[in-house]
Amino acid sequence: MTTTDSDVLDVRAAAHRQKRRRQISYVLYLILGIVLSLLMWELVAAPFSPLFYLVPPPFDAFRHFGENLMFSERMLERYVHACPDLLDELEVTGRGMFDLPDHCFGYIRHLMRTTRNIMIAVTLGTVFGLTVGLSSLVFPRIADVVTPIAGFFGTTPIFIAAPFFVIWFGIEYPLMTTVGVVVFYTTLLMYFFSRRAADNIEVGIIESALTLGGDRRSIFRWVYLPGTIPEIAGGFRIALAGAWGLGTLVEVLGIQMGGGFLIRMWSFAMGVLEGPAAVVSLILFFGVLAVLVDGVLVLFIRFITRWSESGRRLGL
Amino acid sequence: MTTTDSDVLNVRAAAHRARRRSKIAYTLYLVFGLAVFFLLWQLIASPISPLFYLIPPPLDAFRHFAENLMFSQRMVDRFVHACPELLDELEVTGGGMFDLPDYCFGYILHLVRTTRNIMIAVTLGTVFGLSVGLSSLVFPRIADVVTPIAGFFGTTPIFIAAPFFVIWFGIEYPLMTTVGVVVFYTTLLMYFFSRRAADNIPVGIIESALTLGGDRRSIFRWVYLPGTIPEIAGGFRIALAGAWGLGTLVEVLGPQMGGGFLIRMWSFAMGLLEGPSAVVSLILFFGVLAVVVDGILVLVIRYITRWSEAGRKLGL
Amino acid sequence: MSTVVNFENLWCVFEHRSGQLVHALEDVNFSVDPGEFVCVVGRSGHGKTTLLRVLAGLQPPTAGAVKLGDTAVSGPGSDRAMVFQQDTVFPWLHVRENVEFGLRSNKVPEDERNEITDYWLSAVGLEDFADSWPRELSGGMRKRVALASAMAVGSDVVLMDEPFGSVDYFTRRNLHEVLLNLWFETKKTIFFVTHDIEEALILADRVILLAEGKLVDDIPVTLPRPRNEDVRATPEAVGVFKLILRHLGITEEEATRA
Amino acid sequence: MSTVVNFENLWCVFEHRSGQLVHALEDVNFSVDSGEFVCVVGRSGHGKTTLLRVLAGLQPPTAGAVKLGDTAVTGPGSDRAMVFQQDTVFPWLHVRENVEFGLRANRLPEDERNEITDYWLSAVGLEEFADSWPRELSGGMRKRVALASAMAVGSDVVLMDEPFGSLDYFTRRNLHEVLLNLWFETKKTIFFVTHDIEEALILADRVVLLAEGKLVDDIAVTLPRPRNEDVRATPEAVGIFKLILAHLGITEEEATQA
Repeated sequence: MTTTDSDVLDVRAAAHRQKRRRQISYVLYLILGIVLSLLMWELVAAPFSPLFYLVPPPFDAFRHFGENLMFSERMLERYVHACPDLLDELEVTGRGMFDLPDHCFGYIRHLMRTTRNIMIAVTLGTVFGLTVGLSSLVFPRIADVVTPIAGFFGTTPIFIAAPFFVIWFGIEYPLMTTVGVVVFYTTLLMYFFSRRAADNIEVGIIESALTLGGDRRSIFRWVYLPGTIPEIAGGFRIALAGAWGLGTLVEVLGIQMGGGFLIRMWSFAMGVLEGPAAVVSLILFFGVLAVLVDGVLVLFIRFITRWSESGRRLGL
Repeated sequence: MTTTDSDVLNVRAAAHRARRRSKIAYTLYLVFGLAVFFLLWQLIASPISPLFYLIPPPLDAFRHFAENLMFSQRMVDRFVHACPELLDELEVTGGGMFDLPDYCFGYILHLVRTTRNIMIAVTLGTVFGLSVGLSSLVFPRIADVVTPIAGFFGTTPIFIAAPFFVIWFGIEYPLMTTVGVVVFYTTLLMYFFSRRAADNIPVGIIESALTLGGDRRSIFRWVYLPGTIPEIAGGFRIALAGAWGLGTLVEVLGPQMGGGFLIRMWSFAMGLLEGPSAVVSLILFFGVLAVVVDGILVLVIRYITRWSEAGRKLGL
Repeated sequence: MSTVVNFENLWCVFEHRSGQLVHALEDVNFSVDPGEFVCVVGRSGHGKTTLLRVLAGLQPPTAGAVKLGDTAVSGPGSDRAMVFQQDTVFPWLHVRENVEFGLRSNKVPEDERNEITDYWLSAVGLEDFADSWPRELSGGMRKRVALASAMAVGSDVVLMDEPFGSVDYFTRRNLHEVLLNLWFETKKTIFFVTHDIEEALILADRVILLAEGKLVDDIPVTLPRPRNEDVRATPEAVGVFKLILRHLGITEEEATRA
Repeated sequence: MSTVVNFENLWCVFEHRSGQLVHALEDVNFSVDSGEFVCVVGRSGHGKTTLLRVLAGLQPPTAGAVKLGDTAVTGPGSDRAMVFQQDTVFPWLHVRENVEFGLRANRLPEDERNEITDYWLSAVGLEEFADSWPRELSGGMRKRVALASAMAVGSDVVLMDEPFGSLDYFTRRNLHEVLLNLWFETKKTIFFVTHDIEEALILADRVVLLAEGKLVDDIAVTLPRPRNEDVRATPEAVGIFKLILAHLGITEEEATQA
């Protein structure tokens, strides 16, 4: 016997070591990646870079954001505020813009407004899309009519169409703000995802439900509804992720309030030292917000799809 | 015997009938869908609609496009042309803008330029993305470094990031036109798709290749390269579909030429009878072009993935 | 417990994608008494599954009919619950909810539903796993869930389409035992489709042989139960085995194309 | 006949996600002579596949070694080609290119490669399907392609991991014949993993029994060939069958958990 028990007992230690080593190397590489990204940013923003005037150093961006979040002197100088309702009230009593509270001039109210609009729009779009998509499972006639129309626009054309709608509404019809575009886009996406999710349920499972006496109602309640959740949840993540960009974009193009409006305003102030820092910090804010919300969403999805091995792992 | 042979022979006829009927029904529903779409459009564009001034009737849009495609008097009126190089040449011999050939004032050159830019950008991005993605299969060290960085940005953040880059570059840095943004976006997308395609090759197939004596080179050539094609092709479709929107969007925001620039120019001419027609027809042009190119792509993909049942059917 | 299942001049013809007509079933006639354990044996693509699907009501026949008593089958229903080859346990429902599905569909009141569910969960030995997710169970245990669901819904006729094809040999032997016990107890009529002759010899009262869609033989299996290895090595068993093989056996031509 | 494969004090221990240690292989010792047909039999999860994967070099052992002659296995190679349970035929290569893969990887000149490929394609009866896509073939034919690929690469030892588990009973019998013919001709050493005792009795010279990772028995199968139904019904065959069952059989406790 060349094998000793200690060899075997070492397996656990070795496996642990290896797992830890893999985790450490992943974290190391991740840190390396982030450091590289920041370093490149710093380099691009350095005085010898041709983009010196366009890209602020990372720290400037963070500082700018911190300084202007709750109250921005520069907004006050430009007579830009985020409290039209409050101003109306003030004017009744004979006072003016400079009597507005500080937070009306901070970024915070604009950013909150954009976030709220996007949330409302995504919720509405999801409700519309799922209503049509799921009810078409129970009443196939709906699918007969909707699917060819949707098929004419197709999944691919949605990707194509979405930015065009931004161009169209954003420029031609500024009243149709964030909410309109995002609702449209989310509705289409969620319709397709709910249909696809239902199609991906195995035929055998439906047939099994049929031979167990399942009728339209019980199959909808116990098969389609729970079975489509993982894919619908994945679609919702994609819709929400896209909504941040789309919603802000619409504001850049037209609206007089919100995070996108701030970006547009500061981009006109380009050449001024603060301009690029403001734009970059605002873009970063939405990026980080989107990643955070997505992270929370993943945790939630993982909980509601805990019946599924892959759902548990990926939240998709 | 209650069964006659004619019952059985009728099966073929019945199957044919059923198939023809479902085809006819599909076409009917499609036509119905299109009719509803145009009817809605016509309604929205009619004098009773609140959007009357914003949306032209479909026919007006088509007519406007045809009239301005090769030569547009309105472009001459606005001193807008698409032949700066030719003008430079003319000025040497003392000629001016009005000596330019007719097509310089037509939409056609702008549209061709946008299409060319998008094609070049997508090609470049695909080459970059696939180079990194596929070479990381042969040299895992590349993946070790690139994947965590890419993972930091993540698949979801790409959807988020793409429109922000448009905002950023499009406004801050007009020189970074169509090509830059689309290359960036396509590169990231194709990197992810090539990695994912490789991950989706069943482990058993790789192991089988190993026990048959496969080395790094032969496995790359005979397993990874052909095996990843369907998914990479699907990713390319998504990238290209997105590129139409992104590329045009950048032009709306910055450059002085191309289809997006035309859209911006006409949207300033809003209120004029022609403005909405022009914008709508240009958007439609890119939409139709994207669908046609995608259709051709599907045919090509179907050919190169004819080994795969699903590939043959879907082109994905 | 008294329904006789009648297959009357059953034809089932499909058109293949190539335009060729495929006779999945050709004039099949036989009837099954209540409580019989019938194994339908044949090669892949020779009509076994089609026969079961027509009986389940998942597939309309081209001509002829399947009758339960005097009523022709016109669609799926809980009087003919089916256990499938693939894993059809709903992964998003707990084991208990899976077994309850058919009862809920039939609007059985909650008390009764709980009682029936408990009974069948313990009958297949899963009382401890009632609140597990299917993914936490082994393949064999998921088959037990499917079996319990089909039994719980209370049909007199249970259809099984190669239900144990994908599980381990030893687990399969085990499930045979579970199934036979349930059958002894309930005396339900069971249609069991398989291509495994050994499995048919262990289970069946009667073997229906299909070849190219035709019923080629109807063999009573009178071997004593339990059908252990010794019983299956008796001349009688080997005789049945060889008879089946001869009917379905591999011809020279096919041997080069399997 | 000389010893070609030696399993020496082979241990293979994994850590389960739960943190528990799984002894997939525990001190396995045996050696196999050149040209032997060895069936490795055991229940799912009792180490059969791990044994084969260690031999293939796809899985490093925790302790001990597998030696070919005097050389310990350190990684996969074409001297130990493997046929897998799942469908590992490359779907994107024509049948001919599939069989050629190993030869290309070993950089054989084109003439020789074509000759060898033609030989093995006709040996498995697929000469007419050389230019087909795998998707145009049946499951059994795709297994023939995998078999031809493994044979063509010229290894002396061929590993088979439940290769026919997913096939129809009759196709399986057919492929047994094809495999046995190839084996008679080439006298390669074959390791065949299966949980089907009948299959082991049809194929093996020798059955290696694994239970919970331990080698519990090593049974010589001296039944005359061809092993038809009559041979398998002889007391000797039934004896081996029961011996295997007794070693691996289902205990009371397991019966409720399958």
